[in-house]
Amino acid sequence: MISPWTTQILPPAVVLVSTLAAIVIFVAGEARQRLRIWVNLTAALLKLLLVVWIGLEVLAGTTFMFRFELLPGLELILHADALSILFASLSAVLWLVTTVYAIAYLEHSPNRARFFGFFSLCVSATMGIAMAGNLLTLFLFYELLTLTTWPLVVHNGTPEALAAGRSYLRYTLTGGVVLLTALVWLYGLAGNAVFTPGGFLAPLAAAHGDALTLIFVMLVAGFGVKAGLIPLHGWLPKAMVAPAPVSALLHAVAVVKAGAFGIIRTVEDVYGLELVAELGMRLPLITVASWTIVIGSLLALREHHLKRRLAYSTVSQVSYIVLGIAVGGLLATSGGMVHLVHQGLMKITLFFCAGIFGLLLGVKRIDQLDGLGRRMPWVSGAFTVAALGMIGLPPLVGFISKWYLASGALAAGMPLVLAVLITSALLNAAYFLPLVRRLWLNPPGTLVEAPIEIGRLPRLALMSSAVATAALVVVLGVLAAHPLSPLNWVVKIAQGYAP
Amino acid sequence: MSAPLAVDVLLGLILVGLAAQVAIGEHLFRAIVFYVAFGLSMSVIWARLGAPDLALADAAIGAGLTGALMMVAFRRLVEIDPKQAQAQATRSSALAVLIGVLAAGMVATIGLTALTLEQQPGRAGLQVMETLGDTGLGNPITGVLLVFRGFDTLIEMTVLLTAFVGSRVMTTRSRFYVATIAGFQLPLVRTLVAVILPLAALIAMHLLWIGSDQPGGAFQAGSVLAGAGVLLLLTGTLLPASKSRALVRLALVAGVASLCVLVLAPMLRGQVAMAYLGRGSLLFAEALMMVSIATSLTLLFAGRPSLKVGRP
Amino acid sequence: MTPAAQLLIGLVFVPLSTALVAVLLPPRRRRWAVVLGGLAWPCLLVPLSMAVAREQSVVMVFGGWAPPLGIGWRLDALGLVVLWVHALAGIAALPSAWRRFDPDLPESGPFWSLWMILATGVNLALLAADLFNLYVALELTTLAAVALIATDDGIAALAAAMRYLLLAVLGSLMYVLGVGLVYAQTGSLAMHQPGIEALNNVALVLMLTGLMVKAAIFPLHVWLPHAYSNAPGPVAAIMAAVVGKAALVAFWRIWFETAEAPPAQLADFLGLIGAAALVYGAIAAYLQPRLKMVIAYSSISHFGFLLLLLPLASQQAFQGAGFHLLAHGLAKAAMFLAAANIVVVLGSDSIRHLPGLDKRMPLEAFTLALAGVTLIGLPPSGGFTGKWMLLSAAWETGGWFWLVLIVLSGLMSAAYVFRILALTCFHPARRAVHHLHPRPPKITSLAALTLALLAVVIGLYPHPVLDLLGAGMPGMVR
Amino acid sequence: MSALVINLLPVLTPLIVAALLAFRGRPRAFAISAAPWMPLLLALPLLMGSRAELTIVLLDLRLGADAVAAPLSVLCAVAWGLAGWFAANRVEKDRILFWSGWLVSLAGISLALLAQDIAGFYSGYAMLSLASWLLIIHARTDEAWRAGRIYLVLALAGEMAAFAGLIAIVAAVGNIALGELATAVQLEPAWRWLILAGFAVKMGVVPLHVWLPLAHPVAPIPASAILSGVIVKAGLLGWLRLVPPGSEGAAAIGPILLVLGIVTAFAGVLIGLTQQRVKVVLAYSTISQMGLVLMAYAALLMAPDRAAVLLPWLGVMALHHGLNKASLFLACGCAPGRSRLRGLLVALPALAISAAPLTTGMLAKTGLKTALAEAGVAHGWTLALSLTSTATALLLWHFWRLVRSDSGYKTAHPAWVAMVLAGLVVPWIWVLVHGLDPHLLSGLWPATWPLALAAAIVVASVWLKRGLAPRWRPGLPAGDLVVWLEGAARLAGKGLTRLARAGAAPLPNLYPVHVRMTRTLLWMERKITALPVAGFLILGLGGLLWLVTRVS
Amino acid sequence: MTSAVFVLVAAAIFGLGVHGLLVSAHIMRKLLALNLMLSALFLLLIVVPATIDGRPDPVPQALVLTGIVIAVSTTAFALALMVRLFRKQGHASIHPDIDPRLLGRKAPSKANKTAQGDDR
Repeated sequence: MISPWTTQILPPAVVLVSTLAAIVIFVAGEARQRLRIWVNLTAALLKLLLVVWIGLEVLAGTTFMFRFELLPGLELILHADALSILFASLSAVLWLVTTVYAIAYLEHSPNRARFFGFFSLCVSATMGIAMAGNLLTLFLFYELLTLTTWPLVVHNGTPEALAAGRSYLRYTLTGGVVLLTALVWLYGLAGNAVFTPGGFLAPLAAAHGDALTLIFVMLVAGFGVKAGLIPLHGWLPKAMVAPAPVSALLHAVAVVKAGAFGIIRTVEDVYGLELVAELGMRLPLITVASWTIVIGSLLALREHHLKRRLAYSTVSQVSYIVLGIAVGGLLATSGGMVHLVHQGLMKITLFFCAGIFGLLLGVKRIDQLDGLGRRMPWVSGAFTVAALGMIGLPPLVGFISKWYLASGALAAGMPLVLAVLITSALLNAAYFLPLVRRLWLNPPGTLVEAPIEIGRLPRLALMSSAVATAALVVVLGVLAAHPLSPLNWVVKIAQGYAP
Repeated sequence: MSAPLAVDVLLGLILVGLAAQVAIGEHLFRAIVFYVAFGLSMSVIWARLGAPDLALADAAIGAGLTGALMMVAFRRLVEIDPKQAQAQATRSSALAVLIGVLAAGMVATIGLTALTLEQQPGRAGLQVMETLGDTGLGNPITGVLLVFRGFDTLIEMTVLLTAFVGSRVMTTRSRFYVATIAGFQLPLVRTLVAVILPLAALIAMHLLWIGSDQPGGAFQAGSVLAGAGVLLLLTGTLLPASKSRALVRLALVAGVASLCVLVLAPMLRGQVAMAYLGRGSLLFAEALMMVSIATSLTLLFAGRPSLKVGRP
Repeated sequence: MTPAAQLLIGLVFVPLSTALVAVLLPPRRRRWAVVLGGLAWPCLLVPLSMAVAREQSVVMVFGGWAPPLGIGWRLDALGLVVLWVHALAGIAALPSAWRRFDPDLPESGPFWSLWMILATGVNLALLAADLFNLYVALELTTLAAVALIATDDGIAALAAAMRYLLLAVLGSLMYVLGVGLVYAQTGSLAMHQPGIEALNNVALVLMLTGLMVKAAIFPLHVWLPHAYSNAPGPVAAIMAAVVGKAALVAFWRIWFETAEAPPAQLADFLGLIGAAALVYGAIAAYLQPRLKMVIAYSSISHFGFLLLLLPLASQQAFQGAGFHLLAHGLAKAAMFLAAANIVVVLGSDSIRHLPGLDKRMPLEAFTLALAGVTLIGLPPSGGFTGKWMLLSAAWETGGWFWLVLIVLSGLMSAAYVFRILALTCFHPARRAVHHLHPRPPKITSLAALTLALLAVVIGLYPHPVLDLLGAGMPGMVR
Repeated sequence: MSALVINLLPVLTPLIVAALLAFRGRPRAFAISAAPWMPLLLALPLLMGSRAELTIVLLDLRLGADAVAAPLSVLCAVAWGLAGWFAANRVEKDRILFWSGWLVSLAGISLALLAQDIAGFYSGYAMLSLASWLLIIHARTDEAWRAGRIYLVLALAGEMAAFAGLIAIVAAVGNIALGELATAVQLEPAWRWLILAGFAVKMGVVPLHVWLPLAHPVAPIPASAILSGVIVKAGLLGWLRLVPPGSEGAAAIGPILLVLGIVTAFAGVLIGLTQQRVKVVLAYSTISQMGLVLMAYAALLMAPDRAAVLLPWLGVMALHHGLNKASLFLACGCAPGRSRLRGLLVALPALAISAAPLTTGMLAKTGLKTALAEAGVAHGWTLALSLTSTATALLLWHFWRLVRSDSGYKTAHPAWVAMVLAGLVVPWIWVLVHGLDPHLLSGLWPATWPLALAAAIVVASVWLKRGLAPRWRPGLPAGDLVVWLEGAARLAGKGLTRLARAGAAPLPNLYPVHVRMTRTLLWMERKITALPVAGFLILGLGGLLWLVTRVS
Repeated sequence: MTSAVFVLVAAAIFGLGVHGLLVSAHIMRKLLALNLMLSALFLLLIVVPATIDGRPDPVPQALVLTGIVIAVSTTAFALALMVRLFRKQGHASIHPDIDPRLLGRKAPSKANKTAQGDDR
């Protein structure tokens, strides 16, 4: 068994690990590359171990709770329930992989200390979001995330990067402001309340129905900015100018998922789906999500820049999560939540590959992909797997989430949602299959730039991280029914919400 | 209308006229001269109102010293750039006039409404009159300045010191300009000075001594001495020196220091800060204050950190 | 006379006597004396804080002459907070000042004594419980401040100093007029006058206007930007930290203590002025071509923000505003100190020269970033705590307009803060090399950084301060 | 355990071999040499007949061979195997592409055949559809790309339709074993129609047949052989699995399918007659044959209680058509016109397909007729059936004439011969094994006269010196409907892109800062910094505040 | 009655002061105007409160005395400042519209500072 003191100290520890790493990296400075690498890797591993430990404990039924009074009647709470473990483990794993990838990716590029410092900070902010025990804490780390990801977005310092950073800030900070307003209002109404499955606002519904509705809208809008709900998605495609590891992390775990996670918390732990439905907010939420899914895919269809197309696909894919939550019920909820993990894996693979193409072959546009399958079969293979997964092809992970979402939608008696899912699947096919075809079946085109030669080790690291995540995409799909699979974990969570 | 009122109105008109000359008179130099005149008539009005202390102060400081400072400043401007001698007033504009009138109206309404306010029975003034007896002082103003609200006076002295130190920031860099005026070198003038100086010293001592009972006090005395100092500078008997002397610095801080002592000494004796220690202490403090007022004003006039004796 | 009260005396007399000593000493020795004095008086704050925490305020009366006859002092939580800002900013400014004003420079002779005089004036202004005493204190502060600004001998600085002086005199003139009316009405100069109900509005308005000039509240802010941005670095830091704030605190005191029941519509109107200041300052800051100008205008914006306390007028709001005062003071001082170093190295603070700074002066860049976070009020930082308290106050009083405004303020600050950061760290021209002057000693940068860190860290554990401020102000305990 | 291995082998081995293709050198060589024989693995579960459950795989996967899948498994094992043999020698171009497509689709169909739960079946089916796309576009000519595109669109759409249907089932009862399906769930007819339509795409039921005539000509010969022989049957499998006979309400849709079937049967032939390319003609013949299978399935739906008898007959039809059609396709690669023997080898399966007496075709027809009889359908249908064989005969005559002049490979391939023989034998074996009554004698005459009729028509046409089709040719393009479909699709695409452009408009800039604004503000700042203005402001503000105190 | 007269006088002087302050560009003139306004203020401070047995209230008198000294100190300082400014910029008025861009540069090095010390 585990001592109460430990249960208090572990959640903050998980958050702080990468913060410490960041500090060390900042202090060590640009020159100390070896040190930086070691710090990065050890911190990532350590975090992973901690998360796994907590996860097992939570499985065993231990409750982790760390309270710290920030202001009178205003607590910073870090706790660990199944949902937070889900998100935390996802980001821990992907952080490890991405770190390996990034170390190799950024070899010989300037300002690495800055990059990795903020990188680690960004991860600890994500961890904070995962572990947040109440809305305030969530908001707190949410804003921190904005702050720490901005330097990563503008890292290249090109005018486009700066412009992207500006629009990123505009969107996210405005979102943050909306959140803050809603938060103050909510605290005024409900006081300092901890996340509780099924929500804690039901008693207030009678008295402050309209207020709660408005707050809900504001909260969803606030989180929706990062989750890229259309029409709040504008920053996402622009943010593509960031280095590939950043885009990968942004899209797979950190920013976008933070938004989605925030919406999950709002719907499930603050309001509770019943209340949301009672307030008449369920249908609008579903509508927005569906709309985002479809429009996002259409926008992706029309992009010819590889990473931007991926970005739009993120816009559409992340809304699966929101959709699942909004539809509710055991199946849909677990479908949505499991997509949190699955989309992460697939999307990070895609961005890894895109990054490798861009870095080694200078491939940025889709029409430059021709015949790369011969040039680098492993990366292209990984890309293909992830792309097929995105389409929802069995037995890959995408299929699993889609399966649950769809059946959930029908179980909830919403055939239209099913229609949306199917449409998006077709659209996904429409914008991913051509890429696959170009990779493998088209005759190799001439490269725009001479391929860059990097060391054997870095190349290996790049490839292996891409392949590893792709492998996860397959394995987690094939072994979806395994008791330790994300799916089962999520189903356990969903039972807590939608018995 | 009754005679005294007529006098008041007349005085008022004169004052306003002078003020007008100062504010919108053509020539800058003339404006300064008129300002001196304004100060003097101001002190007349103080006297008319029954505030002799203010009358003295305004005559010595407001009119005399301010005027002198302005003149020397003007002179420096002219020395830098002769065109300044004909510095004209910028033309007035209708808007400015309007604003001025509005401001005047505002102040008038404020003042007149204030006159109608009913007075509080327990006001500070009355209490001063009552408690003045305990201090054994005759002059309520000195009482307020040095006993009841002595701390204000301390800060006020500090302000004076600050003005000097602050102006040093500027003057350390600027070249040394002789403040003497050729005309004042005539032997007649020098004998005159030889007469005036001891007289001024005597007046100062007298003002200082009686200050605690009758109109007068450190400020008036100090400004009289300062006036004498200015005269000496003008005649070249004293010359500004750029080498700062410890003695001068001591004289500068003496006033503030003495008041500090006045504040802190009682605490050593376990009393409240600034508890009243008797006339002797006041006299001592006032003497030092006079010294530093005189020194700093003179030095401000000289625009130098120190003074030295000029050739006879 | 309680020992705490004797410490109050120390708060004013330690810096004052230091100044006198500084005048007496030959120029070479002065800065030593000032270092001693500048480190000495903050020590008094520790016992005083305990005292204030024990009984809401420490009071003393000079010579046992109780008001209205004599002068009284009163140290309350608000004053204490600003005093802390003053102390910390002063200490942090020491290294930078030590470097900037070494005895070979002509202006450094007066500087050291002027600095201590400024400290005296500020402390006194924070202690004074007497309207006229406050006036004298503010005059002292202004005069010293103007002289300090003039220590930078550039045309801009001199002109700014001159403008500041004239406007300040005009302001204090109106203030004194108000004070005279107060005396005429109540026959007392005490700031808190029990038994006297509603103050004559004319007097109130006059005093407030006068103080608004000194607190640089839009549209009476015009002296501030040039004054701060052209003053020598350490001077700007100290002034930005406390000079404006002292006037603002006086403003609040007169509003809440002297005028017991100020007209409500006036409160709203002043709130609107604050709003205007907030917006105008932020936009102006965003448009400025010089770093120090940006920081100065951000001060104007934040003063407007603090003015929102008037319409909100609740104990919670007071806590928020007080806390924001603290955080903002620290952040501003930090930014100006950092900017000072930047000017030393680049020879300019024009933002055109900022790109690439993060490489050459990482500490300064980091300081700017941290302080910026507080200015924006991003959690967790002092700025956020203050903002939160004000927000919840606005919510409780149902002041939706104010609530939205407060929230937006963060956004607007973000605009200029991130503009600077983007230029500093990420601009394409980063690798451009312009000739550099030798770097000032690291301790100056570290001092600035410490302040910025402090501004953020207090957000993590604000309880002591908030408890101090819990008492609120007489005007609010309704 | 062993059951597990047995059932997994047919699915995993092809995939592993396909993975080996990725490594250059020896592994690849090994993979290519091993690939053709993979289908034989399907025999294992068929013979062992064991079932296995993998609770951790997919959404707990259940595997096993059953009566429904048996005939198709046999067909797959034989036809696919022989075609693989053929391909091993005949496919030189892009072998990695070809074999990976080949193996993955094999794995897919194996999984589809063996899976006993919905998710598993769907996974296999999806793998199959996508992988067979690789076989179609193998040539990578523009024509191939077009065919591939159309196939892909239809296949995906079909899959999604099917997915929607089976998700409806899952939503109701979860991922249950397929066996229990018939009884487990009451389904809205809409969902059932979605399922049927979805799989109908594979079957090539009119009007979803359009991909077949485009795909077959471009695919390599062995590929089209299995496409037309085996893969189309996967659709049938889907029907049998997800809309099993006896599921309530299914009987009602029987007649509709019946009509659809007969229409398909004739439409296939008629359009086929207008075609001039061998493999296109064969494709249309497949379509029409699938029409017959569809009718059989319809009958099965209408007489669920007789499933025990009718399923094997359905198996006979599948085997017969699959093998014979495969051999006809292989024939296209063996220059059948070059010798009598070869001519015979072509004629045999052709006759079989047109249901000549004593051929497996006759068996199939018998089976179908029994089925219809069991379903209690009016007698007129049998006549229609006979006419279909006439039509088919004519179509194949058309094919015969075309294929004679076809010059492909000069040498015949043993796999072809084997396939022909298999076509002749295997169905009979099947009948004997299942102890079905072939109605030999009673079936003779009905089998003969349609052919005689066809012969007469042919003779007449020859006598009149006219080709069967050539003169009156409406000149339908291969893949008739698809042309208009493509047009529509193009329009839709335009619309979508326009919509996308509309949706892409970003949010308006939140903090517009223009040069003019800068200038204005700096100007204003300068103005109020001017001391007079400032002084005025101070006084004015004071007055304003005072006024404010007055109002109330 | 008397006090009323002097209130009016003070008002007039104040108005004149304001006018002078607004219109005149020359700093010294502004200073003069300010001093006028101060005198008007002092007059008000003495006149407005009620007299005590015929003589003005001593407290305001003391305040005014303090005020006078502060005024003269401020003026003296302002004059010094003005002279310096005049020497640097060649005219005795405050330019509000100096483009901040031009003020960006400083002369940080010590040598530069002392050299800049005297007028150029």
